[in-house]
Amino acid sequence: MKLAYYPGCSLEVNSAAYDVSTRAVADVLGITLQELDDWNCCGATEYFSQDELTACAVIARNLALVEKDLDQLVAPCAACYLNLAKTDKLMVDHEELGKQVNQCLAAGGLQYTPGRVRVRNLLDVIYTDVGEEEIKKKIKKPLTGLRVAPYYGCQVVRPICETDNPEYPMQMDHLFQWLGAEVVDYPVKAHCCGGHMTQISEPQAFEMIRRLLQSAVHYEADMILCMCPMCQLNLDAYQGRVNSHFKTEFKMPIIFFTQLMGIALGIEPDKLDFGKELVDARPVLAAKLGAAETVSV
Amino acid sequence: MSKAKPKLALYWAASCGGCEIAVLAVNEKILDVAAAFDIVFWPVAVDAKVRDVEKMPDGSIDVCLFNGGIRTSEQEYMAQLLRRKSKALVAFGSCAHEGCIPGLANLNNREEIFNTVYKEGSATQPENPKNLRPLPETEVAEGTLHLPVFYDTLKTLNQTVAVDYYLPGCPPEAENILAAVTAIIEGKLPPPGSVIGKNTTVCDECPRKRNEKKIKKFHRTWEIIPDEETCLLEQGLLCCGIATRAGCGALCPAVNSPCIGCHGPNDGVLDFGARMMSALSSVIDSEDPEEINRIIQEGIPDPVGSFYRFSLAASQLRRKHRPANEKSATTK
Amino acid sequence: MAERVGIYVCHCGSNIAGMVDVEEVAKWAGVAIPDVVVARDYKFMCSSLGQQMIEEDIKKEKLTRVVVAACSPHLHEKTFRRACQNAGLNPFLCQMTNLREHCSWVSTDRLAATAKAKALVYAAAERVKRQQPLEPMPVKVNPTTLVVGGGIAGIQATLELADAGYKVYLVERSPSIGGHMAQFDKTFPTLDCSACILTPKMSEVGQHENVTLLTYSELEEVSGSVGNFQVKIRKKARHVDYDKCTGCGICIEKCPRKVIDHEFEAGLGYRKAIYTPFPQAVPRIPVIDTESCIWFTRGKCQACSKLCPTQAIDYDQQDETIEIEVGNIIVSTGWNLFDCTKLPQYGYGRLANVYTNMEFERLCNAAGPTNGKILMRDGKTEPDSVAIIHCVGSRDSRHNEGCSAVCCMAALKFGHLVLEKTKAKVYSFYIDMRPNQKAYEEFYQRLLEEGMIFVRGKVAEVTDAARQPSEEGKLIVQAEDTLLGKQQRYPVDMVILMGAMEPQADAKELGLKCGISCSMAGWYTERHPKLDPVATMTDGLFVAGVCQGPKDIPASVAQGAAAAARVMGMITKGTVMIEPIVASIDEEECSGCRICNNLCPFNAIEYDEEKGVSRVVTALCKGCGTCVAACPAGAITGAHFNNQQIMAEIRGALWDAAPEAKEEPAAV
Amino acid sequence: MSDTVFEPKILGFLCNWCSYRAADLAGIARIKYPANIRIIRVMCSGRVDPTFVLSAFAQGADGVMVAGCHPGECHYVDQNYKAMRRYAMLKQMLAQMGLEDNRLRLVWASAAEGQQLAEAIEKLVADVRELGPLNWPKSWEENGHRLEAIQNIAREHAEAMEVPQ
Amino acid sequence: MTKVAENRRGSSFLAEVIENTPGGERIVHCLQCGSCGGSCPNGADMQHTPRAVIAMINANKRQEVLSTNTPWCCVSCYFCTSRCPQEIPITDIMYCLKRLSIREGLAQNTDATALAKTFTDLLDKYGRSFELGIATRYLLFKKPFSLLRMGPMGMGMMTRGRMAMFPTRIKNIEQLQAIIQKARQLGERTS
Ligand SMILES: Cc1cc2nc3c(=O)[nH]c(=O)nc-3n(C[C@H](O)[C@H](O)[C@H](O)COP(=O)(O)OP(=O)(O)OC[C@H]3O[C@@H](n4cnc5c(N)ncnc54)[C@H](O)[C@@H]3O)c2cc1C
Ligand SMILES: Cc1cc2nc3c(=O)[nH]c(=O)nc-3n(C[C@H](O)[C@H](O)[C@H](O)COP(=O)(O)OP(=O)(O)OC[C@H]3O[C@@H](n4cnc5c(N)ncnc54)[C@H](O)[C@@H]3O)c2cc1C
Ligand code: SF4
Ligand code: SF4
Ligand code: SF4
Ligand code: SF4
Ligand code: SF4
Ligand code: SF4
Ligand code: SF4
Ligand code: SF4
Repeated sequence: MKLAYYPGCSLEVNSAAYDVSTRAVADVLGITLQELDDWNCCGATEYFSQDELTACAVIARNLALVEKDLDQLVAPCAACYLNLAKTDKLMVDHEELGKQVNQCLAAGGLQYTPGRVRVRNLLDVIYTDVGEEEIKKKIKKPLTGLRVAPYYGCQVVRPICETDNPEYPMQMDHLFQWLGAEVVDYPVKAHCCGGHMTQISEPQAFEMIRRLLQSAVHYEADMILCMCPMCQLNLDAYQGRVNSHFKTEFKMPIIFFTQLMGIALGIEPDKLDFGKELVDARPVLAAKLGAAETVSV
Repeated sequence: MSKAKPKLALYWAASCGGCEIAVLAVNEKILDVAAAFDIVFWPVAVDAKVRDVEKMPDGSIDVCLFNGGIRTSEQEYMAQLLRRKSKALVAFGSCAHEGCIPGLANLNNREEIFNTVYKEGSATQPENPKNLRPLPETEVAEGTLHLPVFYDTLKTLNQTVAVDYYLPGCPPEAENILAAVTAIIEGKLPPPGSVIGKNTTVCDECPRKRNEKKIKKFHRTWEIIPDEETCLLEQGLLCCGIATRAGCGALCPAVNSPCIGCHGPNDGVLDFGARMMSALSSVIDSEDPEEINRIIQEGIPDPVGSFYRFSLAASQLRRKHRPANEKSATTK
Repeated sequence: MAERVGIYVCHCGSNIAGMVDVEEVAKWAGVAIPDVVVARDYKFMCSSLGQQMIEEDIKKEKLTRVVVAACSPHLHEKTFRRACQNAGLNPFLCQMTNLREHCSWVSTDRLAATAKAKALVYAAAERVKRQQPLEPMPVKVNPTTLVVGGGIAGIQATLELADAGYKVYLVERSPSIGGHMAQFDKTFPTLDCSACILTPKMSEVGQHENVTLLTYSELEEVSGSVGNFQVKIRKKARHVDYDKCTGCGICIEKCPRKVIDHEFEAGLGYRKAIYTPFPQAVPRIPVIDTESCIWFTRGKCQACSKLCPTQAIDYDQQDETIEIEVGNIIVSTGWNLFDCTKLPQYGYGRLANVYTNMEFERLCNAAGPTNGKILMRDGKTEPDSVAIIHCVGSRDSRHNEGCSAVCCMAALKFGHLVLEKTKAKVYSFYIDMRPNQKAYEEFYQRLLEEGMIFVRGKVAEVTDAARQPSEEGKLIVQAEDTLLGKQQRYPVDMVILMGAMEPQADAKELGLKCGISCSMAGWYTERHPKLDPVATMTDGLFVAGVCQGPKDIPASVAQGAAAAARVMGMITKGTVMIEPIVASIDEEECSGCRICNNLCPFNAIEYDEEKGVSRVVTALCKGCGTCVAACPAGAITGAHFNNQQIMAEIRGALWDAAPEAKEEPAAV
Repeated sequence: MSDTVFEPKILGFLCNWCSYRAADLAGIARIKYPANIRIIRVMCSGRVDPTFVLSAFAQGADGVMVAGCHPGECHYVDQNYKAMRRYAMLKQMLAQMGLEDNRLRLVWASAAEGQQLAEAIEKLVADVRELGPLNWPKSWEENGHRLEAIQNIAREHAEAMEVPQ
Repeated sequence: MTKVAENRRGSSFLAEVIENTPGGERIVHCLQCGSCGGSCPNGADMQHTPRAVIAMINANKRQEVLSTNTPWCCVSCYFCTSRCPQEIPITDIMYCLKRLSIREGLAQNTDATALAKTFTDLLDKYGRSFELGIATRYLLFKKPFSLLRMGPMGMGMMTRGRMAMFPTRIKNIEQLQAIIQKARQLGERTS
C-alpha cells in the first residue's frame, strides 16, 4: 500500500512525535508513505477566515503536487486533513470555484482535477485498509492493563465523515481493543479541545480543556490518545495553566495514538519520540505495562 | 395473363452487389425465371443500354427489381427512368429498402467521405498526391466530361421515387426471391406498398428459449460465448431479432450469432432503431441514473451502428446533423 | 370517407380571449385544417348554451369528430364528452385542447399566444380524426373485501363493512390485531384509557360472523383488478392449532422460556417463547416463537404440548398459503418507530435512562412491565426530573423531513402522566408546539397550568459528562433556550425521545405488490390529496390510517370509515365501468420476444407458453402505454393512445415547422 | 414572428398525472413562460416512444421536452424509470447523430411544481434559442445543382450511347 | 438563490451571505431550532448564538451581525453543522461572516483577526507556519502580558525541541506566491 503523505507544519516541529511515530508504525504495517515534495502549509482555520479563494488555492497546491501515480493522500493532522478534504469537495461540488482555483494554480504552472485525490485520515487508513486481522498479527506487546481514553476531537469526524460516526466515533476504540488496552468509553471523546481559542480567549479555552481532562479522569483513564497536534498541544502544553487557573491537579499524559500503537507493535520507545510531551507519559507506561525495558524514562 | 412474356428489369445502384449474386443464387430456378420473363434490362448480365430503356414506352416493363440506394445523380436518374417505364417497381434488398450499409455513410457528409477516400485512404493516396477529387464537370481537349454528382446524403429508393413493393434482406434469401417472383408470375401480389414477408419478428422463428427480460449488462459479441439454448438478448447480446421482420428463418441466431436486423422493421413500426432503443432500455435492470448510463455507455458504445446498421437512411433522422453554420460542401 | 370535424374555440370570458385572438383561430381553423366543416368561437363553451351549440352542430352538420379548444381536459373533458354523447356521438371522438391553462394564462405576447393556440388546435384536429369510438367496460364487483393491517384504522374499516353485512378478510402480520394503539395507556387529548375503548372493538372483530381474521399472516401476491382481485396470503405457522386451542393460556403459563419482548413491550418487558402479545389479544390463540423455543432450538422441553388440555400444540405445522377472491382492498398498515440510535447525541442505547416514546407508553401502562409506575431502568427509582425531547428524527432533512403530527400531543400526554404519577419536574424541549386539532390547544393550556416546563429549543445533546458537582450522576440535557438566546444545561433523571413516525420498512414493497405508489417520504399516495384522500390511483385499492401519512387516532378512524364507505359504494352499485383506455396485443404480430412481459407494474401482461405470444389482461391494464412504446414488433396498440393518433398530433403541432408547411391562408 | 429573434419550436410530451397538471397549475397561478412550447398529453412518460421524439425533430421541432412524475411517484408505480432509461439511451444516440445535448430534456415535475415546470420550459427555450434553428429536414436537401446535374448526366448518357464504336 | 434575493427585495444581507457561503442556499430552511446554539462549545460566551445570528441575517441586521463576536468564538468544531436538522453549513457561514466583517472593518475581536493576519502573512512569506514568529509578533504586540504568562509553557516546548527558532521556507516559494497573487486578483474581481 502506497499513499502520498502530507505531514503538515505541526508535525514538522511542535508535534514531531506524531510524525516520527506515524512513519515508524506505517513501516511496520507495510504502508509506504511518500512525502509530498515541497508541500506548503494548509492555512489552518486562519486562511478560510480571511479569503476563501486564496485558502482553497493554497491548499489545492498540495493536492496538485500529489504524483500522478498516487490517488490517495494521508494527512495525520486533523486540521490539515479537513482542509485538504474540504477543498477537494468544494472544488467538486462548486464547479465555478473549482475553475477559479485552477486558474490560480495555473499561475504557478499547476493543475488539479477535482476528485482526483482521495484525502484520507490516518486512523481510517490503519483501521480500514490494514484492518483487524493484519494488525493483530503484528502485535508484539499487548497493551494489557492500560486504560486509554481515545480522543478524536472534531475535524476528522466532522463534517466530512464517511468512515465513522460524527457524534460517537468508534474506530480508535476498536483499534486499541484489538491492541489489548482497556478502552474508556467516555462521553466527550469527540468534543472540542478549544482549537485556536487558546490564542484568543484563554478562559474559554481552559474551560474546554478542563472538561475533557475531567471526563478522562472521571473514567479513570491512564492517558488520552490524540490524533491531532492541536488537540495534543492544547491538552498537554496547557495542562499546567489549566491547573493553575482552576486550582486542579490534572496530571494526564497526552500522547499521539500512533506512539502507543508503536509500543504495541514492538517498536523501540526511543524511536517513537516519547518524552516530548510536557506531562511525561513514560512513568505511567512503565508502571502499567509493567516493564522498565518497555519504556525508558 | 397475356401471351407475351412479362418484361423484367434489374438494376443496381448504391449497393455491394450481393443482391445481384442473390438473384443468381436462386440456382437452377433462375432458368425458370429466365424462361418465364423477358429480361429487358440487367446491366450485369444482359446487354441492353440505357438508351434502349429510354426508348421504351412508359409502363412497358412489368417488374423492375431495383437494388441499391441513391447516392449519385446518375442513380437518381435511373430510378426515375425505371419508375416511369415500370408497372411494378420493387425495392430489392436492404439497400433499396432502407439504405443498408451504404446508408451508414450518412454519419458523414460528402466532404468527409471524399477526404477518407481520396486523401486519407490507403487505396488512393500514394497515387493521388495532388489530392484530386472527382468533379461533375472536367474540361478536356475533346470538350467537357460529366461525372455523376455525388450527393451528401444517401437516400433510399422510396425517398426518391414511389415504390410498389419491398423485398427485404441483405441480401434477400433465395427462397423469398423465388416466392416473390413466383407471386408476380401468378399475379398473386400483395397490395401495393407492402413489404413482402411476414408481419412478425425474427423471435417468432427463433427456436431459443426466452424468459422475462432484465438486463444488467450488455456484451459485445466477442466478449462471451453465448449459451446455445437461451435467447441471446437475455444473455446481454444486442440481438435485433425482437424488432426485425421475420422471414429469414432466424438464420443468425441459429448459428449462435445475434440478429443484426437486415430485414428491417415490421409493419407499423416507423423507426427501427427507435424501437430497438425503446425495447432495450425498457428492460435495463436499474433505477439509478448513473448506473443506467454506465450500462448503456459500456455495453452499447455505438448505438447508431448497433440499431441503425441497415436503416439509418430510412430512419426519421436519416443523417447526422449538420450544424447550421456548416455549409454543405459543393464539388464544384 | 373523410371525417367531418367541428372545432369550438372558447373565449372563457376574457380568460382566453384576453391573450389569444380566438376569432382568428376559429376562422383560420375552418380554412387551414383539412376536413374541418365547422369552426366556431363562443364566450363560454361549457355553459349550457355552448354545449347546446355543439350538440346541434353534431346533428345538423353530421359531425363525426369534435375538438373543443378551451380549458384543461381535467376540468371539462367529461362535460364535453357528455355533450357529444347527448348528440349521439361516441364520447371518445371528442378531443379537448388546453388554450387556457397552457396558453393564454401563461403567455405575455398576443401574437405568439395566438400562433401557439393554432398549433394546439391543429394537433387536436389531426389527432381526433384518428380516434376511434370506444365503450366503457362494465365489471362485476365481488362484495367481499380485504383489509390489510389490523391497527385501529383497519379495525374500523373492517367493522363498518361487516356491520353493513359484507364479508371481510382482515390480514394482520403480528399475532394479534390492535396495532400501536393497543400499546398505549391513555389517549390524548381526552385521556381515555386506550384499552377500554380499543378492546371492545377488537373482540367485536374477533367474533363477527362476517369477518375472517387472518393474524400472523402476510400478503404474498395480488393479481386481478377492481371488482375481482385474487390475493395470495401466507399464514405463518403458529404451531398452535387454531381450531383446537381454547385460549386457556396454560401453555404460556408453563413455558419455561422467558425472552425480552421487543415488539409489544418495546424491549421493557418479557414474554414466553409461546405467547400472545398481550392478555386481551385477539385472537387469544398463542404462537410459538421458534427462535426462542427450547424444543425448536435444542430439541427438549415440550411442556406446552404436554400440558395443553386440547392437544392444540403442533410443532410440525408449516406455513400455509391460501388464495382468496375479493372485490376491493383497504390497506391500513400503519407506521414504524424511528430508530433513535441514529442520533447518537441523544444517547439512546448507551445511556440507560434515555427512553423512546413507545418505551415510555409501556412504562406508564397499567398493564405494562412496571404496572404503570414510572420508574427508571433500575426498576426501583422514581425520577426527580424528566426531559421530553420533541422532533427526534422528524422535521429533519437527514431523516424524516416531515412533521410526525402527533408527538407534540403525545409529549403533552406524557407530561401529564408524569406529573400525575410522580413528583418529578417535567421539561418539554420543542421547536414548535403543534397541537392543532379540536381540543388540542386546550390540552396544551392545561399542561401549562399543571406546571410542565416548556423550553423552546431542540436539544443539542444528552450526556452524562458532568461539568458541575450538581450534574454528577444525572443526564444533562444541553440546549439553547431560543427564547432567551442562551445555551443551558438541564440535569435530569430521565429522558424521553419523541421518535418520529416512519413508513413501514416494507411499505414500498407492499405498495408494489398492490399497485400503490409512495411519496418521497414513503407514505402511500392518495388519489387526490384533498378531494380523494382514501382512494389510490389503482381502482379498488384504498388506504386508511397512518400508512397514508402521520395522523392521530380520530383521523385514522375517520379514514378507516371513509375507506369502508367508498368500498360499500362500489359493492352497492354492483358493477364498475372502467375506461376502455387499455393496451392490446395482436397475436399475429407478436413474436413472443417477451420484452413487454415484466414492464407492466400491474402485471397485466401474461405470456402464453403454448402459443408463444403475450397477451394483455384487459381488466388489469391501466393504460399507461409503456408496453406500447416498448414492443419492438409494433404488436401492441393502445386504445385511445395509439401511435397513429400521437404521431398525427405531433404532425399537427408542428404544422408550421415542417418543411412542406404551407403559408397561412389570408384571413377570410 | 420577426426574423431577428429566432423563435424555436418546442414540443413537450407531458404525462397526464403530474407534469400536465403542473402545466395546468402554472396556468392557474398565472406563471409566465415563453409560448414556444406546444404540449402533447400522454398518459405516462413511459408512453413516450423514442420514435415520437425523433419524429418531432424530423418534422421541424427545435427542441423536445419529456416530462413526468418524479421517480418513485409515478402514477403507474415505476414507469417513469423506463422513460428515464429510454432518455439515457436516446441521448447517447442523438449525440452520435450530432444533435446538441440541449435540444432534448427530461424533466420531473410533480403536479405541485407549476413554477418548476415553467422554469424548466423557460430554460429549455433559452438554451435552444442559443443553439439556433435545427432545420433538420433541410439537412436532407442537397445544396447545389441537383436537377441541373441530372440533366447533364442524362445528356451525356444520351450522347455516349449514341456514339458508335 | 436569486429567487430569494429577488423576492426579499430590500433585504440583501441574506442574499450576500448565501452568495459567499458554499451551500449557503440552505440557510432559508432554518427552523430556529437552536440545535446549533445548544451544541456550540463556545455558545455560552457568544454575544449571539449561531441560531440568533441566522435570525439576524434573516432580519437584515447586517451591521449587528458583522460586529458580533459570534464568528470569532467559533473554533470550527462542526458540531452545529453536523447536528443541524436542515443541513445548514453553519460553520462555513461563520467563516463567511469572519471574511465579511474583516472586509468591512467591523471585526470586534481584533485579537482573532490579528492572529489570523499574522498567520497568513507568515504563510505567504515562507509557505509554512512558524509558531515562534506567530508568538512573538502576535503576542508581543497584542498581548505582551500573556506572553509573560506563556513563559513556562513556551520554555517547556522549547526545551523539548517543540518550538523552532527559525522558519522553514519551502523551495518553490515563488510558485506559491504566484498562486496566492492570482487568487487575490481573482477575488478582487469577483467580489
Ligand atoms: C408515542 C405515540 C403516542 C400516541 N398517542 C396517541 C394518542 O394518545 N391519541 C391519538 O389519537 N393518537 C396517538 N398516537 C397516534 C396513533 O399511534 C396512530 O394514529 C395510530 O396508531 C394509527 O393507527 P393505524 O391503524 O393507522 O396504524 P397502526 O397502529 O400502526 O396499525 C397498523 C397495523 O398493521 C399491521 N401491519 C403492518 N404491516 C403489515 C403488513 N404488511 N401486513 C399485515 N399487517 C401489517 C401492523 O402489525 C399493525 O397491527 C400516538 C403516536 C405515538 C407515536
Ligand atoms: C383562510 C382559509 C384558507 C383555507 N385554505 C385551505 C386550503 O388551502 N386547503 C385546505 O385543505 N383547507 C383550507 N382551509 C380549510 C377549509 O376552508 C375547510 O377545511 C373547508 O372549508 C371545510 O369544508 P366544510 O364543508 O366542512 O365547511 P364549509 O366550507 O364551511 O361549508 C359549509 C356549508 O354549509 C352551509 N350551511 C351552514 N349552515 C347551514 C344550515 N343551517 N343549513 C343549510 N346550510 C348551511 C354553508 O352555507 C356552507 O355552504 C382554509 C381555511 C381558511 C380559513
Ligand atoms: S435470440 Fe434474438 S431472435 Fe432469438 S428470441 Fe432472443 S431476441 Fe429473439
Ligand atoms: S437474423 Fe437478422 S440479420 Fe440475420 S438474416 Fe435474419 S434478419 Fe438478417
Ligand atoms: S369551457 Fe373551460 S375555458 Fe371555456 S368557459 Fe368553460 S371553463 Fe372557461
Ligand atoms: S408533532 Fe411536534 S414533536 Fe412531532 S414532529 Fe411535529 S413538531 Fe415535532
Ligand atoms: S414485446 Fe411485443 S412482440 Fe414481444 S412479446 Fe410483447 S407483444 Fe409480443
Ligand atoms: S399499457 Fe401500461 S398498464 Fe397497460 S398493459 Fe401496458 S404496461 Fe401494463
Ligand atoms: S441547527 Fe440549523 S435549523 Fe436549527 S437553528 Fe441552527 S441553523 Fe437553524
Ligand atoms: S463550528 Fe463553530 S459555531 Fe459551530 S458549534 Fe463549533 S464552535 Fe460553535
